[in-house]
Amino acid sequence: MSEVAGEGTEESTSPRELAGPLEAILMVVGEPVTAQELAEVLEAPVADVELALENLQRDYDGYTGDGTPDSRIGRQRGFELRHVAGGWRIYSRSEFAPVVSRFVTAGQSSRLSQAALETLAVVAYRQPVSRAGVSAIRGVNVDSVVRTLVVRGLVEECGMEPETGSLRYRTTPHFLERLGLDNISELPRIAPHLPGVENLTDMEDSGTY
Amino acid sequence: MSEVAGEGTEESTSPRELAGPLEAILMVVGEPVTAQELAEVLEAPVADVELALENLQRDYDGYTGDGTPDSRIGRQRGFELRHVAGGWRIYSRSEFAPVVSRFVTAGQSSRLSQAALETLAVVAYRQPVSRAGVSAIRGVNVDSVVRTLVVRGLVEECGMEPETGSLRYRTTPHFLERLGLDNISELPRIAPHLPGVENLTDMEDSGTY
Amino acid sequence: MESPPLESATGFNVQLENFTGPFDLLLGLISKHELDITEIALAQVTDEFIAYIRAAGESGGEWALDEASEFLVVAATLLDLKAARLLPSGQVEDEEDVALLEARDLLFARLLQYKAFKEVAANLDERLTDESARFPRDVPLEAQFTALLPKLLWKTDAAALAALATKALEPREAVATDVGLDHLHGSTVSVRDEAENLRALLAGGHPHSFRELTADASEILVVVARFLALLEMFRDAVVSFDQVSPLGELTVRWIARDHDWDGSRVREEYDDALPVGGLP
Repeated sequence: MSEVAGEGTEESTSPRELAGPLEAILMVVGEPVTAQELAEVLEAPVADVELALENLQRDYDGYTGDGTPDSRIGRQRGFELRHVAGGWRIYSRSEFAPVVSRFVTAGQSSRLSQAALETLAVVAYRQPVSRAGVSAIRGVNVDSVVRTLVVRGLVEECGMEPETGSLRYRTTPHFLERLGLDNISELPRIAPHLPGVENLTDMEDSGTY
Repeated sequence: MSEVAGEGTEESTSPRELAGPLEAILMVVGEPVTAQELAEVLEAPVADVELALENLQRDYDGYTGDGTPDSRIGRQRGFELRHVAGGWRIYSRSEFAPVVSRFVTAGQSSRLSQAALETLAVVAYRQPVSRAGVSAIRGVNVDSVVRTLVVRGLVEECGMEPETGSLRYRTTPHFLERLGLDNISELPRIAPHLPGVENLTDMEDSGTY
Repeated sequence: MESPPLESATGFNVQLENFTGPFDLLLGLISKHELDITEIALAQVTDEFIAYIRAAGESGGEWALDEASEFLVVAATLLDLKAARLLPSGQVEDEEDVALLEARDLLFARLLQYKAFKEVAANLDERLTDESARFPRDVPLEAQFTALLPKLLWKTDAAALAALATKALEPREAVATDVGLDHLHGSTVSVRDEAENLRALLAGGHPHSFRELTADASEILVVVARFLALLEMFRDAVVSFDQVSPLGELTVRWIARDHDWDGSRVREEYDDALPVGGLP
């Protein structure tokens, strides 16, 4: 937990006092909300807010908040509090997907094509990267696939390549949320069993071929 | 509690078993949902579902589920389960309205962003249109911008696209009011270029701008 | 080059949409034969790769130049390796062999890199599927809170909105397509220059075989550049092609009615020098 100090006037607040207001705010958020934003609204130190959020998370998972690992005396809730894309948001628990999906018909996006998945993977691991950079790895033109990913909010433009002037792309916070990741560094390492791949970058840079 | 009989094959389900799936559904539905609808999806007798809902309501209010009125040993939650308009929906608890208000209004601008205005223009001329449809036209993801327009009452949901199941949007009467128009057909025509006056009526009738 | 035995009849399905690119196809062929990438049985896989491209072409699919070019780069490399019978155990004898070894290593390296990303893509797919079982709370804001938002300053009139819509709905300018050749760099070869060289060789003279036209090429990528240049020239009806048997000798004949044609006509997308033999 980070030790970002709150403003001088803030007093330490107990997680129990923060739980109610935090739950109330979490009911109206439309995207993951950071502990920092919550702390500002609640006028409480960020560290206290983070502790309270973690306690809520444990609470919904069926544990009591006192920190002992075997104290599962509560009931596991039908929802969970998750830390994704740098923020906190409430989700229905995945085991109830069959019943929940009967009520949430909209917004369930269709599966990505193989071409889109591969392009997304290259952007995720090579960002920021130009379309030409992705093409080079996939061996095909990726213009329309990148456009699809942009429209679906998984990838976005982020400036130009200084040498060529071509647009570069990176993944979005929505991409992290859809994957259930807090941070891009949580992506699994790419093919650690293929040492050749790591060396490729050197080969690329040296241009000796 | 109403005594609407479930189907003959349904067996009685304990409120405790129903709590998880009910919470999962209630956390993500945007509109109040009736006990009847919930009972159908959960394949449980309506009476059992109603009992489970009442228990959840008491649970969130800080009472245990055993029915004794003074057994307030739980914590009152920041959210509450309310029975409104014939259905059930989870809301932020009213006593936390001040802090929720602060959160909702924090950083809100009194102007629409350029992206929001462009999206509004596309919805106005292409309604009813899905978010994906607007995204494809604008070349960027518009999910959060559309959310802003909905919150601002300029745009509203209007059913689903039959092919994709995604929600479609249209402009609201409030939007017309803002523009000082009586009717959406009073919007200036934008295409085809320089159409003859006689085409005007056809275009308005067909709803294609 | 000899005609390939029609080994595609062994049941390999020729359907372009099954593959997302040349590496995907190559990986598919390699795994079909349960081969290790690094010990790839070049002869057999090469024949099937070429047969596949041919069949895809014949089945009426129209390939964009930039789409076909990557397949051609891979095919050219495979063919060269096969022609030289430069299998991994081959003896290195002269500079040409060294160049081929480098080309082979480059192809394998790119193939391994692609394979790694393909695996990651499968992992992303799995995660996306798992996560789609969770639904975020995303409900309309209660009226009591929307009423608290700062009043909108509204300065847009109907005409301004129409102008915005016109701009947004205008057909976009076609985005210049990226030809996926940036991965190749090193000494520079320009398709435009090669087109000009070919014009000097061919214009008004005898037909030449493709083999003759590329005899002095120092690297595979020069061959590819000349091939791309020829495709451009063919498109402009400057040259004609004649090939008696599949994969047989390709004869190039100058037929230009446009006497002003020169290398500068080659499309702008080749403006950047075609880089030779590198990786991204």
